[in-house]
Amino acid sequence: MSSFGIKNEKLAGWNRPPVFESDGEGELLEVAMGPHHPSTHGVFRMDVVLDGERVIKLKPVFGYLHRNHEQLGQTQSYLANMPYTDRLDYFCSLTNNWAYALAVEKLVGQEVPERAEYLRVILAELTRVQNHASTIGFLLQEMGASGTPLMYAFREREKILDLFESLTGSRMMCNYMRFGGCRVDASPAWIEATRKVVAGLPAFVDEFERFLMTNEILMARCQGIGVLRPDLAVNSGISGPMLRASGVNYDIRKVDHYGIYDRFKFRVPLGDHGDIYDRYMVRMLEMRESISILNQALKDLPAGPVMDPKAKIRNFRPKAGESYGRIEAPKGELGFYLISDGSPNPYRYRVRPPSFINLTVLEDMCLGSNVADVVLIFGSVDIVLGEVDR
Amino acid sequence: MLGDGILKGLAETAKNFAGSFVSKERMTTVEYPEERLPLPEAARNFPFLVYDGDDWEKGLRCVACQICEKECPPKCIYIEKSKDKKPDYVGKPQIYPAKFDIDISVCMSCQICVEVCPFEAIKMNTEFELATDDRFGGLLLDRKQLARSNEYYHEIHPTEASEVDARLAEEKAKVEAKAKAAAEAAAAKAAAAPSANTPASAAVAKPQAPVEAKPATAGKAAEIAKAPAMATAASEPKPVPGTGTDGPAPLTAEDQKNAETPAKANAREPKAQGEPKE
Amino acid sequence: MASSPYFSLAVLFVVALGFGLAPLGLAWLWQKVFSPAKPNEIKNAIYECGLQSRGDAWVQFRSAYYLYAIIFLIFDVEAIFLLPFAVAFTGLGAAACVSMLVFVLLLIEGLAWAWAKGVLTWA
Amino acid sequence: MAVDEKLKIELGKQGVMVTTIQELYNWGRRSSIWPMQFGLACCAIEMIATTMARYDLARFGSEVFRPSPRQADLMIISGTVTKKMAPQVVRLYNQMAEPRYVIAMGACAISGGPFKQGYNVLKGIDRYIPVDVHIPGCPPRPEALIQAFMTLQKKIDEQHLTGEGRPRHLDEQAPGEFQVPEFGEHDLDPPSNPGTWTVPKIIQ
Amino acid sequence: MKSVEEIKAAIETAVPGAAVTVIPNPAPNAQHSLLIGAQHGVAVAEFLRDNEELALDYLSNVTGVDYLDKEIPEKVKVTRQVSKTVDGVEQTVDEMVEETRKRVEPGYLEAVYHLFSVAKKHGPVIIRMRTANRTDQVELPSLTPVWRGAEFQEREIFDLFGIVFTGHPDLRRILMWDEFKDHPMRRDYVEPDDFEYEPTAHDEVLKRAQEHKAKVAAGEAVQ
Repeated sequence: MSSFGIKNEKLAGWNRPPVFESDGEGELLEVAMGPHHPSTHGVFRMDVVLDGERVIKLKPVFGYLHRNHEQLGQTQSYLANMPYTDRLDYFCSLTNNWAYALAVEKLVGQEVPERAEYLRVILAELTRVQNHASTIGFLLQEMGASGTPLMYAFREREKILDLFESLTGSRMMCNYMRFGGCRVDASPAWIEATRKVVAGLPAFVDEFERFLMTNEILMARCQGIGVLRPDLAVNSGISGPMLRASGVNYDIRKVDHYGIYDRFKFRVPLGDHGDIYDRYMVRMLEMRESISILNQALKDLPAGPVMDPKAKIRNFRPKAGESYGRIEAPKGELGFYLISDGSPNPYRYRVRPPSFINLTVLEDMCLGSNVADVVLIFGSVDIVLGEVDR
Repeated sequence: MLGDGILKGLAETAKNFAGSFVSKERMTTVEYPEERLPLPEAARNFPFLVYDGDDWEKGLRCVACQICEKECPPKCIYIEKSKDKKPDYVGKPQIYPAKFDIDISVCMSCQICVEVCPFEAIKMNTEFELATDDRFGGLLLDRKQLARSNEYYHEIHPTEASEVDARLAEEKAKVEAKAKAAAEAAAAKAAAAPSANTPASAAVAKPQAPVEAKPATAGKAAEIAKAPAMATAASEPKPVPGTGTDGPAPLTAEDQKNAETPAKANAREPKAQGEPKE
Repeated sequence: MASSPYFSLAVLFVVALGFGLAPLGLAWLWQKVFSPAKPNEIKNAIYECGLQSRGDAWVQFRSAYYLYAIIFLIFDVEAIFLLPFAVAFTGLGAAACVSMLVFVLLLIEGLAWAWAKGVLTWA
Repeated sequence: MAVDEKLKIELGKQGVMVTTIQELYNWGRRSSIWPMQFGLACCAIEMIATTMARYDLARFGSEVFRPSPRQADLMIISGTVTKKMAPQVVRLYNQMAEPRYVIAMGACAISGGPFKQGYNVLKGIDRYIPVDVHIPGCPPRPEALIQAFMTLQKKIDEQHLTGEGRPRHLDEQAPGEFQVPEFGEHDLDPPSNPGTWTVPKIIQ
Repeated sequence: MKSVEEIKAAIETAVPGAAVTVIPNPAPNAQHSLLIGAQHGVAVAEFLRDNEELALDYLSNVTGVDYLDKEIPEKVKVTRQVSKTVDGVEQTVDEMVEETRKRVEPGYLEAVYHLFSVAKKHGPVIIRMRTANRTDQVELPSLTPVWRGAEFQEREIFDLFGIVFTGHPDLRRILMWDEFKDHPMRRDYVEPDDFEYEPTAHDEVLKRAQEHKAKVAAGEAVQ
């Protein structure tokens, strides 16, 4: 597979001269890129051992935003957990809701009406577009383009957040899905507004692509940096755009056939080098795929109830049993593992966080690269601390 | 040649810069204090208590059933039942909350209290200018600060409010129809058998909900029926802190007897949504 | 004395000096009168992302870094010396050229050592 | 002695600007509050959204988000302060240059918010450092953050240079150093800084 | 994909002596799991990963679960001396008496592994491993050498539940600070009395506030 048609290979970073072997003269400097650091997307700490500028050892330290989400989950009722899932990955609250609702529906075998399934797909794909746009914006911000790409990405994100707010009531914390459907039906005016925003999205992605794809600085700084081998990726449980950028064809929308994704025709973009540039390209192409899914879903959105009338919201006591439901969240495989013992609150409530596990290979990718590249590699992993530390 | 990628990027930003003088769509900045974005209809920030009529004390729809207090995820609602009763919008004497505090420094504005409230008593407000420097005084809203009139509710959520009013009016009509029917039946019985020994049923004409009434499951506060039956949930009395009494006066027998009927689960019809901001 | 040609220059100098020092004096005065200094050892500690900084920053770096700087310095200073030579080049004899050649070759030899050491390959 | 308003307006009409040092000092400091780049959780995203194109925070003089505490004079605590992060937050506050303000943005920073009942969440940052403005909301809208900015600016405007109304940094008695808690075996010790945190009497 | 019973059979043939039992899952999604003896854990894991038919090369989720000691009341027939007056004479005679005695069944800590296959794209195979009890024998074999994805999740289970994973490359606390002593996600974890005045305290929050007030009154805790 050619690497996305970029012909001038000589610019591609990965055929660089061998890394400068340290002749052991200089001492090692141990520094903490600590909880308060402009590049760490929140409170994440990396203890880095440097030889000059080269990274010799990198130990991530977590826990600065451990808000005991799972312990609270086990003391609250099933319904009261739903608003807490918004705060897991606070960029994509609707996919968190969907993953939790899916796990509970698997626990009790609850069906979801057609219109709710379509609304879930539409909202999940909108979330994916605004998450990927923000991620690329932050990646460029860390590369030095301070502000401009992030401003463009957030201008688009604001439009999508307006849609979320007019439907669910809150910009970021939607608390919209229930076990067996969605809380509020989408009015025809909202559908019309969504169509208008979705119609504007391809122009935004084209503009972003013209803006960034062949930018020499981006290529020089991203190609060949932070390479992740496919077998190490699969063995380390990596999921999402990072896994697909290493060339592994594994997208849970195609593997698990959850929701109604089988009705939509969409492709899964794959990279072949597994470096930062491939992750950037996979996210750009995934945005295009999401836009095509959105168009298909908006075209044949059926009428009908949004909530299964038999579904219980309050006083919900599933019978004893356990269930593991997972979806393809924008950051990877987001799973909820619930063990129920018949009482109104779950016996064990476990969140499988994609960002937390994608960081397993951070050290393998960063060894031998410069400190400035560590910031980029960390940005390309795309983590959110609310989900990492739960 | 080497630099064309960067030039293309610069062309892109130049286009946007030039465009911002021409097309309105590129001017995204909203100068907040002077120029405000119209909040979409479903926007929610903090809850408020709805009251009918003009006197907020009398018109409060809340009957202190404490369901929202139990269901609130961060547990930031505190309700103390009143000892006496006041007639509610149908005229049936109901308990009202003597104290109804919401600690908005804990509230996560998730509107679960609105979803589970069977009496349309609590709705979500859209006021967000609440920055203050006094944590305990300023951020603990009591009953008086939470109460807003029904007209205000119509202002901020027009479609939802009108729908709620329609539902309440229809319930009121149904209850009156029942009451009238029960009154005529009682009058007919009194006329037909003036010496009838069975007194009319309890003063409160307890209308039979059309849905088959299964006896409420005992134990924890059972779910409230959306059916027109006026019902209060029998919830275990809550010890009042600090006052040293072991608990509020036990609920009057009549409330205990009000068996609520666990009706169909879906407590709310889907609310139609107003059109979003253009 | 007032008519000496440099008097206006002196006035200008004094005004410029005052213009520079006056704000500093004002700030120093303000600090002494209004806002008391409150140093403490947490405030003066080294800022390392909010943590107590372990280890020491005075570390012997790899030679590549400071050699790179020194080489730049050499050629920068050399260029300054070449400048007057280049300006007066037409009027100079052969001896001046030979001595300048010795000076330039000496520095080229330094560059050759650095290149061999691999300092210039930045990777 | 304050300049009386009418005289000021009259002179203003003739193009003469009259002000006091205090107004000039306060105007200078409130028009360019540089916040520290200090995002903790979801509220940080709303803070970033506030600095972006639509809700432009640069109009209030806060264009620059300084990463290092030395150059920042406002710390917006946007997100949940956990017990593992609390010592770092207090140390950063200590390391900020003296005229420094704190905005507790969001329910978590004020009182632990929805995560209050957990074992690892600090129930409110005003246990260790004095907070100037609280913004309720989870997360508060970008406009709410701008309104809090304007509240803080009004508060700075009303500060006096001398006398007892003067701010912390002009007052010798006001403590300059705030104790940084250590990690104990079960909880931070001390659990709260008695200097800044007074448990109010139980109202009920 | 093979059903749980077939996988159980395959494991037993491949790894002789491995104690494998099927744990049925009553929920409708029928995700049954396999309880594996701790001493053969790594061998079974390697088999599951390398077997071409199963090819479970992707470890998705590792969860720690804590089951408390359970007291099971039992009806036990026991003969006991009972003083009874037989025809007017006081004498003790042993007599069958039925009494319920509490049998304490030791709780255990459990690690649940969800495995998927990227090669074959088939669904969850769930394996569980249980410790002997909750207090001293809390070791389980670490599966990080088999799947590198388990590294952080096993460290989190060690931090929050206290299962010691033998063979883990660097088993340290990951979420709590290093000086923290106990394991907070265990069912019997008592939170530090970190009292916070809450204006809207009710139910268990109120109970905790009153306990704190009692303690302050008794003079142990500082206000």
